[in-house]
Amino acid sequence: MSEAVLELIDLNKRFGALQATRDVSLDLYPGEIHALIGPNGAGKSTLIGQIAGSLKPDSGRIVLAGQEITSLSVAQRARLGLGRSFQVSSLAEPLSVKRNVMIAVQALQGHSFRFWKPVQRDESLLAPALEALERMALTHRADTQVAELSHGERRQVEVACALALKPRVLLLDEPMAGLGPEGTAHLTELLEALKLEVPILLIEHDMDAVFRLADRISVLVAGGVIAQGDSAAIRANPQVREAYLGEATC
Amino acid sequence: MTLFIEQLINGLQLGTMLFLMASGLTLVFGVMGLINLAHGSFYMVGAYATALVTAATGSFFVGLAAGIAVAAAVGALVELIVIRRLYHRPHLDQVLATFALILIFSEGTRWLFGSSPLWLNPPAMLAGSVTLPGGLRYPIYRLVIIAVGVAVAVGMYFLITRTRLGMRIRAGESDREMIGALGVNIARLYTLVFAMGAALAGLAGAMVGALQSVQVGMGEPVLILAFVVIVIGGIGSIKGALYGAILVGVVDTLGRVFLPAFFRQFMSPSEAAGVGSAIAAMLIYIMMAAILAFKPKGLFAANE
Amino acid sequence: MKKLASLGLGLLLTAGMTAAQADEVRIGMITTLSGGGSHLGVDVRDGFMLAMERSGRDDVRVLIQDDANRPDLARSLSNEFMQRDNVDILTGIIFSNLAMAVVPAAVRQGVFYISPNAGPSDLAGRMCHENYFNAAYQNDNLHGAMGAYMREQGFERPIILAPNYPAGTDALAGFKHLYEGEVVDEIYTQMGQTDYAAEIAQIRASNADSLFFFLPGGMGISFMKQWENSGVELPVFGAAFSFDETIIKAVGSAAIGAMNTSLWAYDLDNEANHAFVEAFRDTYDRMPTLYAAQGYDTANLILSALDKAHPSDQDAFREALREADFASVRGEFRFGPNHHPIQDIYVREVVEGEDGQPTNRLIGIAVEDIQDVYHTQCQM
Amino acid sequence: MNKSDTSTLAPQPGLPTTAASWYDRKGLVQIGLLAFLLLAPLALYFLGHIYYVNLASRITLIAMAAVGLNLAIGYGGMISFGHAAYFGLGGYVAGISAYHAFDFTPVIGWPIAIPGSDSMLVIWLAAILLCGLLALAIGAISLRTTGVYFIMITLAFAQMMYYFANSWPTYGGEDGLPIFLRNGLPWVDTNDALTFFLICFGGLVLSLALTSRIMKSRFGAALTMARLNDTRLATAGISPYPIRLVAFVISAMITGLAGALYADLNGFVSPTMLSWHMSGELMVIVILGGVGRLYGPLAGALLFVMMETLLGGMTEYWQLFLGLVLLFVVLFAKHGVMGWLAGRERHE
Repeated sequence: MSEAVLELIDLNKRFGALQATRDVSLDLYPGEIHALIGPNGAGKSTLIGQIAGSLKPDSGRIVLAGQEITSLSVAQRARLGLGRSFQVSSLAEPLSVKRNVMIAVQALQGHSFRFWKPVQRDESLLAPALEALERMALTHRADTQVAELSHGERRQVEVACALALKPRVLLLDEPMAGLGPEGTAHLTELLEALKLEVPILLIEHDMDAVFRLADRISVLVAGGVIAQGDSAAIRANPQVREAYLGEATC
Repeated sequence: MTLFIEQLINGLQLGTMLFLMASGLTLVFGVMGLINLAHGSFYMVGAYATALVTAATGSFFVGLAAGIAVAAAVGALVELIVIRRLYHRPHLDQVLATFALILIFSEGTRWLFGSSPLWLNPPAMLAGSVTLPGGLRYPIYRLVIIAVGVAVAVGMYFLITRTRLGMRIRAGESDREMIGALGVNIARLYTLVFAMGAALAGLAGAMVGALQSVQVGMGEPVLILAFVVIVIGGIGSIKGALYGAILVGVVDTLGRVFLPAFFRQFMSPSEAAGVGSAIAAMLIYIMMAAILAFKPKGLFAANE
Repeated sequence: MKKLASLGLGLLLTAGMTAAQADEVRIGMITTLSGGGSHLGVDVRDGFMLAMERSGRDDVRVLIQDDANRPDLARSLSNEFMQRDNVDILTGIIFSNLAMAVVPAAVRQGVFYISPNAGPSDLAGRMCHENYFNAAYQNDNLHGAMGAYMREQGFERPIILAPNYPAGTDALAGFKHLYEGEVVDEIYTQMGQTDYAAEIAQIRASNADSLFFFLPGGMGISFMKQWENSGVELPVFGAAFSFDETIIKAVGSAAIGAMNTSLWAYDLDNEANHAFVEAFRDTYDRMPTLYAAQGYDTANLILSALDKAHPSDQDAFREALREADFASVRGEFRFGPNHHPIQDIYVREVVEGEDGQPTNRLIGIAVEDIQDVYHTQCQM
Repeated sequence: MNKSDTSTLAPQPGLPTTAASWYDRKGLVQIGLLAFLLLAPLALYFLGHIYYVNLASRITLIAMAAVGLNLAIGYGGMISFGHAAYFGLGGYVAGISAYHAFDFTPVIGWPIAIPGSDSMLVIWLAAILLCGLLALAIGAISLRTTGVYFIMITLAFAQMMYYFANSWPTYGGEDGLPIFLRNGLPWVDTNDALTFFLICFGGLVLSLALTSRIMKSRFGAALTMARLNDTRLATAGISPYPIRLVAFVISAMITGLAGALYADLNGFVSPTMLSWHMSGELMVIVILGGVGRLYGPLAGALLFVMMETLLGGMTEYWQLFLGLVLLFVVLFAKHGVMGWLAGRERHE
């Protein structure tokens, strides 16, 4: 078996009296989708924050492609190949879809301290951005202002931004939320194809999608991982059924 | 040693005066998220009203009451006409609008009352000085200012922690949407809080006006200091304002006294006095920059 | 665009209006009418205009602009007066830093500048100019005179205090120059400082036998009020800048007993002064201050020269100014070689007036015929 | 994320617009503003009114300083309440250099002797470099904070400079430092009001062009994203901090150059150029003109200086009316003069 691309080792994070993350260890291998599920308040957001770099764990380590990234900044992690989408859309609303994606392309090329050449006519930025949008079937929206998009479309633009980074790992935070059945089906298909290129850590509420897509599932309850395994194992796990599936199937 | 203690008390007194200004400023920011550069104008309004009413009635205390009332009323009026349009605006707009209010208040006051400073002295019963334990002579009126500052601090503490109004203020600080959902009339709460801040500034202006000159523009230097105080303390935090005010008061006072003395050890007295006082003038800004460099949200950041 | 077009048109119109009558004399007054220190500018203007009215001349036009105590605005206004309104004479500036911004350039462009107040040392010394006249004082005059007076009165351990800016350091230097002895200590405060508890404590802790301070405007008011309540009992001395009628009214009883040097007093016994004080009170319904007197004298100096020559005849007009042939409200008045006054400096004491309010009473002459030390550096 | 709250309601500047042709409404307004600023003084000069040429130079330089500030506030979302520090430093570079050139004394005698200079080219270069260095130091510390803290820490640094200049006697302290002879340039007579105006005008056009160009570049795209949503920028792998810092430095350089020219225009530099009122005035001009609008500072400076001049001639209480106008603009004309003249900014 090949090396894990992303490894979380014994992460802990405490806010005052609240243990938001408790001894979490996770890994992600090439070619797989690893889904992270858990009821509201289980500590998913906190965990994502630590993986992406906006929060620092109290203890534990995060390793990306063999390199420890525990103390790196958000931007440094992104440069090492961590692409992510946000649960609450985090795009620049007044700008066009195209421009939101182009910034990712620009970041990938690593030339942000260029002051002279206009980006508007810069094919080396535009082409890859359009390519990423095409994969998300968003080409027709390229020139639309983000503010005019639906919630579902914004999620897709987020994924396009992440794709444009040509990441080693994708961290997708509820990409299905707000999509209609058609959109969900399309995205499911897309992710299935995508995982062969980039392994995906998927946080998702849509259980159908999770069970269909995920090669492995980790269940987070009260900050700790209570179960890990494939769909069938998770479905059958009584602990999971009690703690999670019973109350929060959607 | 006595001199050092006396200067410490002086710093404390300057600090409590700054606290009166800063507490209103930080309250308004904490609850409404508003940067109010015109806070110094309420200080001036309070001092002017006190001076005018004291001159008319002959009683400082009547004047003081009038000063606080007028400042509160002007504050409420300004909130109703201008400020409430600014709550949802970016900081930049708030800065500009309240900067405009400074111009309007300063020049309007000059138009109405002329450019000459007004007369306002402490009442006879508070004039003069007393001997403190240890043989230190200290002006009664300054002790009164310290007492008023302490009383306001204690009062604010009870108001915030023990009353319905305080509960609403705390709710407003932590979550502005929630407080509306609680069924509180948020517009009235904001007017009340703003008027309260203005009244505190008016109180400061009236108290200090008796020690200083009551004139147009008197609010500006103290406004900047009050901003330094709340930024050091952590904007929105009353506790931060208290500690920040005392820190600024003491550091400023001791710096002014002891820096020239320090430089005298290796300079001529004239030069030492000049250099020392130049650095003393920059001292609190240096302190503020240093604190923010290490604690970007101030010492006691609220809402973190 | 419409708005801009109309603004542009406005500019053109005002430019057109200024086509001048040939022999009319134009005086541009730039003074501080708003912001900090504006009561000084108001007094200079009122004194100046009083003299203009009393002269009854209708061929002199005075244009007045507010500098808001900002050097760059003052500079721009001086350009406006010289280049648009073609004034012959500039006057009015209150503060030294504004004078430094305006005067050197203005006089080199061939305009006369007559100072009604500020007299920075550079303009009296190395930067003096034949078109620059100071009708008030050189900044050191009053401080130096007080130094001399205090020495004469037998004070041996004065402590001296001023804000840390050029006029402040000059003031203390001027004091020490004529005091000619050791001072116990010198304390510099900050510009615009409002609380003096720390300084007063320092003064109390020193073993000084007297206090001399220079704190113009609101700073002086704050200081005196806090001084009174501190219980320190040293005799207080200063220059008139901290003791004009407006200021001591705001200070109240705390000012009583303080001695100050001035080049003028309202109870100075000469005919011109009686007439001035009476006319000023009638016209403006308040007591004149030192600044009003300076404004009045400045106007009369200009008028006396205009009687002899038109400013377009620069040499003749300059000569006429040099003669200073007018009845000054301060008594004797003449110019030194650097166009700064050689004059008597008086001592006044703040006493309780008939209305219970504090007022200044003349008690004598501090120094006769004082002349600034900078005239030796002046090459004209 | 405090900083991005300034952008939610403010007009959205920073990126090339769809129709950037010169003949649409915005293009016409921009050309009109520049043409007015250039042609009105030219016409008045030939009619013999030099005063208006100097007034136009004043407007031009204040506009240029505000163009610099606009890069920080409008395009970068960094609300600096301390740009007077750079305006004043630029002014003092011109003043101090000329002072030493006049006296034939070195500016610094040790470790290497640096002589004064009365050449504008040298002064400009020095002003730009020193302001850049100062902004690098101030920005490096200040940009760790956000929101009100940033506003106040930039103010604090400017206040330090102000008090320092006020009480440092060598260069005149509060009295300021006169520049007896306007600094010179090869081949042209800078003392001529029109020539000097044209130099200032060139500076303004250059700073406008530079800002426009920068904002269209990759750097501009990153800066815009840092203002609108710094999380997005970081997630893409670009740290917002160095982007902001560089923009802050460029902003200070432009303002500093304007300050150096302003000192030469006035023949005088004093701590007033460093005061918080100056910072406030520059902010007022930026907002008056329209935040983040390329020509906003020019429109704001035109309106501001004209109000100051016209109202100041009419009443000594002119600042009261200035206050009322400002209040009106903030409350009712949110997008400033440019928003009113040229319509709202549209994005591609």
